[in-house]
Amino acid sequence: MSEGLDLYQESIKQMAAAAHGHGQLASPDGEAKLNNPLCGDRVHMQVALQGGRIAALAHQTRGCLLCRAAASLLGARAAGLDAAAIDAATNALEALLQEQAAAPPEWPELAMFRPAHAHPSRHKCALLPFRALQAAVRKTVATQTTNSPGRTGHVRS
Amino acid sequence: MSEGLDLYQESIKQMAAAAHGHGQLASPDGEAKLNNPLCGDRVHMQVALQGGRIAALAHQTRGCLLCRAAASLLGARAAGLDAAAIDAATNALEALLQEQAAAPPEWPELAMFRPAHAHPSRHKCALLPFRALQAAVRKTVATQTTNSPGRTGHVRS
Amino acid sequence: MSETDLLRAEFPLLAANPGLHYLDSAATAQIHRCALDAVVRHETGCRANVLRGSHRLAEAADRAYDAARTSVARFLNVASADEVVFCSGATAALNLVAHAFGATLRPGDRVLVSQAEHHSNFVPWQMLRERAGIALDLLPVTASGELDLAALPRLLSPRTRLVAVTQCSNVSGAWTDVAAVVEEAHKVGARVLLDGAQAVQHGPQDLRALGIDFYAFSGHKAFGPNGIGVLWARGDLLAGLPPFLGGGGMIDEVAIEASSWAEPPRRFEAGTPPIAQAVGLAAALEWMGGLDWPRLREREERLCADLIDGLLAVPGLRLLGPPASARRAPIVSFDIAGLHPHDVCQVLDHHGLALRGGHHCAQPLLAAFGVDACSRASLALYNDEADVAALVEGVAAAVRTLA
Amino acid sequence: MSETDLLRAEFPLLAANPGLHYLDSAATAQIHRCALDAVVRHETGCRANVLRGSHRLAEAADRAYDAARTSVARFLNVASADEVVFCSGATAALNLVAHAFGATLRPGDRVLVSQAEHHSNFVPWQMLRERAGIALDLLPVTASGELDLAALPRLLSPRTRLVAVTQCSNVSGAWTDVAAVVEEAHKVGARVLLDGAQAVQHGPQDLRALGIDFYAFSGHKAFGPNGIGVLWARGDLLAGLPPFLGGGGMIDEVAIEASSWAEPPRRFEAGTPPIAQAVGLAAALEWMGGLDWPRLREREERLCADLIDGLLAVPGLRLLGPPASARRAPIVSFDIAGLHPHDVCQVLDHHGLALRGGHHCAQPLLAAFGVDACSRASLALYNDEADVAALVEGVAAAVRTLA
Ligand SMILES: Cc1ncc(COP(=O)(O)O)c(C=O)c1O
Ligand SMILES: Cc1ncc(COP(=O)(O)O)c(C=O)c1O
Repeated sequence: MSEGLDLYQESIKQMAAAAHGHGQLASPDGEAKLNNPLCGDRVHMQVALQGGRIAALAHQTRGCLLCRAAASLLGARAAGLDAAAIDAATNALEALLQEQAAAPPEWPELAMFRPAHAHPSRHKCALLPFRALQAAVRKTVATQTTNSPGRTGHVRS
Repeated sequence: MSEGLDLYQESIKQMAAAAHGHGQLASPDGEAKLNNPLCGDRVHMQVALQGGRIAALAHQTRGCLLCRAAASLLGARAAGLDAAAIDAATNALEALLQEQAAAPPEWPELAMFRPAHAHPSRHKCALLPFRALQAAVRKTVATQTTNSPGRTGHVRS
Repeated sequence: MSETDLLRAEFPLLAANPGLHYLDSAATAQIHRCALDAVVRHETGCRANVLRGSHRLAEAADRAYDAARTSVARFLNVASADEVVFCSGATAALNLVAHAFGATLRPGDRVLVSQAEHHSNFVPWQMLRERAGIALDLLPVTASGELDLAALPRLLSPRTRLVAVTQCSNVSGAWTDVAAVVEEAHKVGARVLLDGAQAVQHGPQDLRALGIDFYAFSGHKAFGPNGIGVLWARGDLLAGLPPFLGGGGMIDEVAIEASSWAEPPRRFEAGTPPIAQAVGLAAALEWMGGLDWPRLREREERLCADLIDGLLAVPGLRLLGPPASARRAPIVSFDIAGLHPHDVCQVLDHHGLALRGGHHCAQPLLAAFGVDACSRASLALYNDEADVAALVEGVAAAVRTLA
Repeated sequence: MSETDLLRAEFPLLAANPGLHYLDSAATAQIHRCALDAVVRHETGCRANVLRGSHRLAEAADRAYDAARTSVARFLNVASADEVVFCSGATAALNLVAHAFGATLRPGDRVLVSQAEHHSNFVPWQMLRERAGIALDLLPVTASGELDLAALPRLLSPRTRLVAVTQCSNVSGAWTDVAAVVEEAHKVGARVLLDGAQAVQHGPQDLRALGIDFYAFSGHKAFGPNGIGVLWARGDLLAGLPPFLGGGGMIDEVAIEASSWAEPPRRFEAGTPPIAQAVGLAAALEWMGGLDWPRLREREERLCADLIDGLLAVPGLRLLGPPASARRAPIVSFDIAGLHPHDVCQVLDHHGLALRGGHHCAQPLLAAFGVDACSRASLALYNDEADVAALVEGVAAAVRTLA
């Protein structure tokens, strides 16, 4: 067990070990690579969107347990969500880390990151996959909007 | 009087005011310009040498009383001296300023600079004309030695 | 105790030297107790390197360093703490701009500086001229040492990329009409760098209101520690600049073939930054932020006017700077016919008056005044009527001693 | 009390935190009491700007600053205090060389660095390559992270102007065989720059014996203040280099058309230097100079060997550096299969062990080891057997917690 260090609850370790969504998409609509230059953590996030919603997601993540747990959580839960929902989840995680806010009802799993509140240097670890997904989705939406014949649909390239 | 500030004895003030040697030589054998970049003091020293000894000297000095008194003292006393004697006088002044050494018998006037011992930031002021003279003499001797047909005499250029 | 006595008591060096008339704050202001305490507290309580170590001390050091950035941003009233770059001093900050912004200039581009600049805002631009083939233009000063703003329009051109001027001269005490400079400079698309080294000890700044692009100052002139300074630049501008120094902390990723850079402000902070000094500076700025500045400024101005009046009664004394009636900082430089400033300041020191004589790292301005050196008295919030009276009396004594 | 307990009592932060196992001295060593006291004494007793003001405080500050240079020269055993340039840190010192010495290089000239360098001795040379068109050669490392000196001769050429290597790696703890580097480099006429950042906390240096040309280190890794560093260079070399930063104090004369430069060391110290920090550093170095280093070093080496032995018993743990039997500094980096160093160091922190996990600003070296990040324990003179035992136990606990 964690010997009193509740940062490393079983839920975090299991989520990281599960590595949901780990891998690569055959034909992603968009992607983003983010790293934390201060520690070397890296996330490569790929998405396929359908009508503005995440149809598929894959990530390659090198980082600590918090970073990998966060990526895995997204791999498990992000499908079907649109940019606004991802932004909301990211904001919720940030609030939870910074101000010990409660996890929102749509994302009860975020609660596993609450003990990281006490360790500001680790906030970025948990946030990195969320920010990478935000960036990937935002870029994809932007490209699809510019490239699409109309504003109502999009053509896979 | 000096109101307790023995740095500014009458002897210093009079020596500075006398400005012995102030001016320019018509045809100097050599010269040196030195300045103290930290305070802007400047000495332009010119010499004519005869058989390795100072035949004539002139200086243009912009600086404080200590600097001007030192230049004036050289103007009054340096004629007839050779490089070794100027070096000795400079060393004596340095020892007097730094270690409160006594003025040497050949240069009793140096004693007027002894109160500056307590003010290290002013040592360079008094030394500047001496160093300028050293440089001017050394350069002249070097040029005359290289330029002269033999080592025993020299040709005025 | 008077208000000033109470203030002096907060400055350890002044408290320990009741007989001292410290009139050299333009060179270095005395450190406020809170700044020194903050340094000691940091070094004994949470000393660690920053850069996101995860042990407790490292987290505490990170937090303290980030908080210091926030304090600076508040003192300067700027949009974001991420626009605040810590450097070792104003000189380092100015050189950073000359290199990072300078790297974006092309031969034929122009930089305009004034003749009133401190060497630290003059020499870096001369060096950039040699390095990059830019042209350097010179804004002249008036007879009293103020920037000659009437000359500004004809000195600006569409090739002018930067106007780098002092906010307040360290010799004449003249304040620059920043709004006028910004308006003209921005008309031709030039950026404005303001050297705030002499301004910060006279109160918090409102850089957003000034509308400038770059700002530099040093901690030791703002009642803070030595060895720390600040460059502020507008966020969008900073984001587009290449780094200056290379090393730990400023990178995104280092590979053998090439490296990439971190986001500002870290991009411009190579190596272990002056952490304890940043924390100390923040304490000084927070303390300043709580003072009644309209009142303090009014007193500084009154003392300055009294000092100028008293000095002008000395025969042969010439004021190098605007008259007492002008909008000016309490920096009073003067020349006494026939007396060298080193001698004058030496005699003043003998009377317990700490002034500086020399070129004050402003040789171009002194050349404009036609002197090689001058004596300078500079007042800060801890000076009072007794200092002014002692100086006026001291100058008279110096004249007697040296004549 | 043991000898180490007595030593720890001289470090305010350690004295105040008896339960702390501080094993992050390679990032920042704790400050010795005498250094902090010297800073406070200077700031409260003789705070003034240097540059030869003539009032008493200014003279005292000048004297203290000059004396600090002398202390550094003594600690490094170099010919003259005038060869000592104060900077804000090792990174600033290394960048100074990359700019001032770099300005004397021509396209096609070559600089050799090693793959073991800290980013601060790597990125400045990459930046010089971009700026000046020089070629950058890379000395590889062996499997244990030591410089592969066998490769040195073929990597040197008559165009090699500088060999810039670390004296001791901040990751592997490997000491460089400096004599071998100097011999080969000087054969082709190249200068040798030694990055001493990690060496100085392990005792005074004898640069004359090493025969190198440039040396850089930081105060905060030598039990001194933060915000101060030193560049040493041979006097004749320094005299021939152009300045790097421009500003007050580094000039001979500033004129509108062109300026000229002061003699070293001031030529390289633009602006108000970190005076109080230099004084504090001098106090730390003087204190170090009085210690029994053979004994201390012997103890550091024994603790290091014990630590390596203890760690190697942990299943899956890999040492990133030379074995305990090698001549190495007490810097012990390790990787544990399947565990990320951030997590390991987080758990260790929970057990009162301050270690750092990450790339340690040495990504090229970590790439050679085939890892992105690692955990690092670094020992200094105040560490003892209890620290080593706690760490070995802590790592075992971390494995249990994280598995
Ligand atoms: C107007 C001005 N600019 C720049 C500087 C340079 O500041 P520092 O020497 O602290 O880098 C000074 C002070 O010396 C100054 O008065
Ligand atoms: C080997 C080495 N070189 C250079 C540096 C840079 O030192 P600083 O960050 O104090 O400038 C460090 C420490 O961070 C180091 O370990």
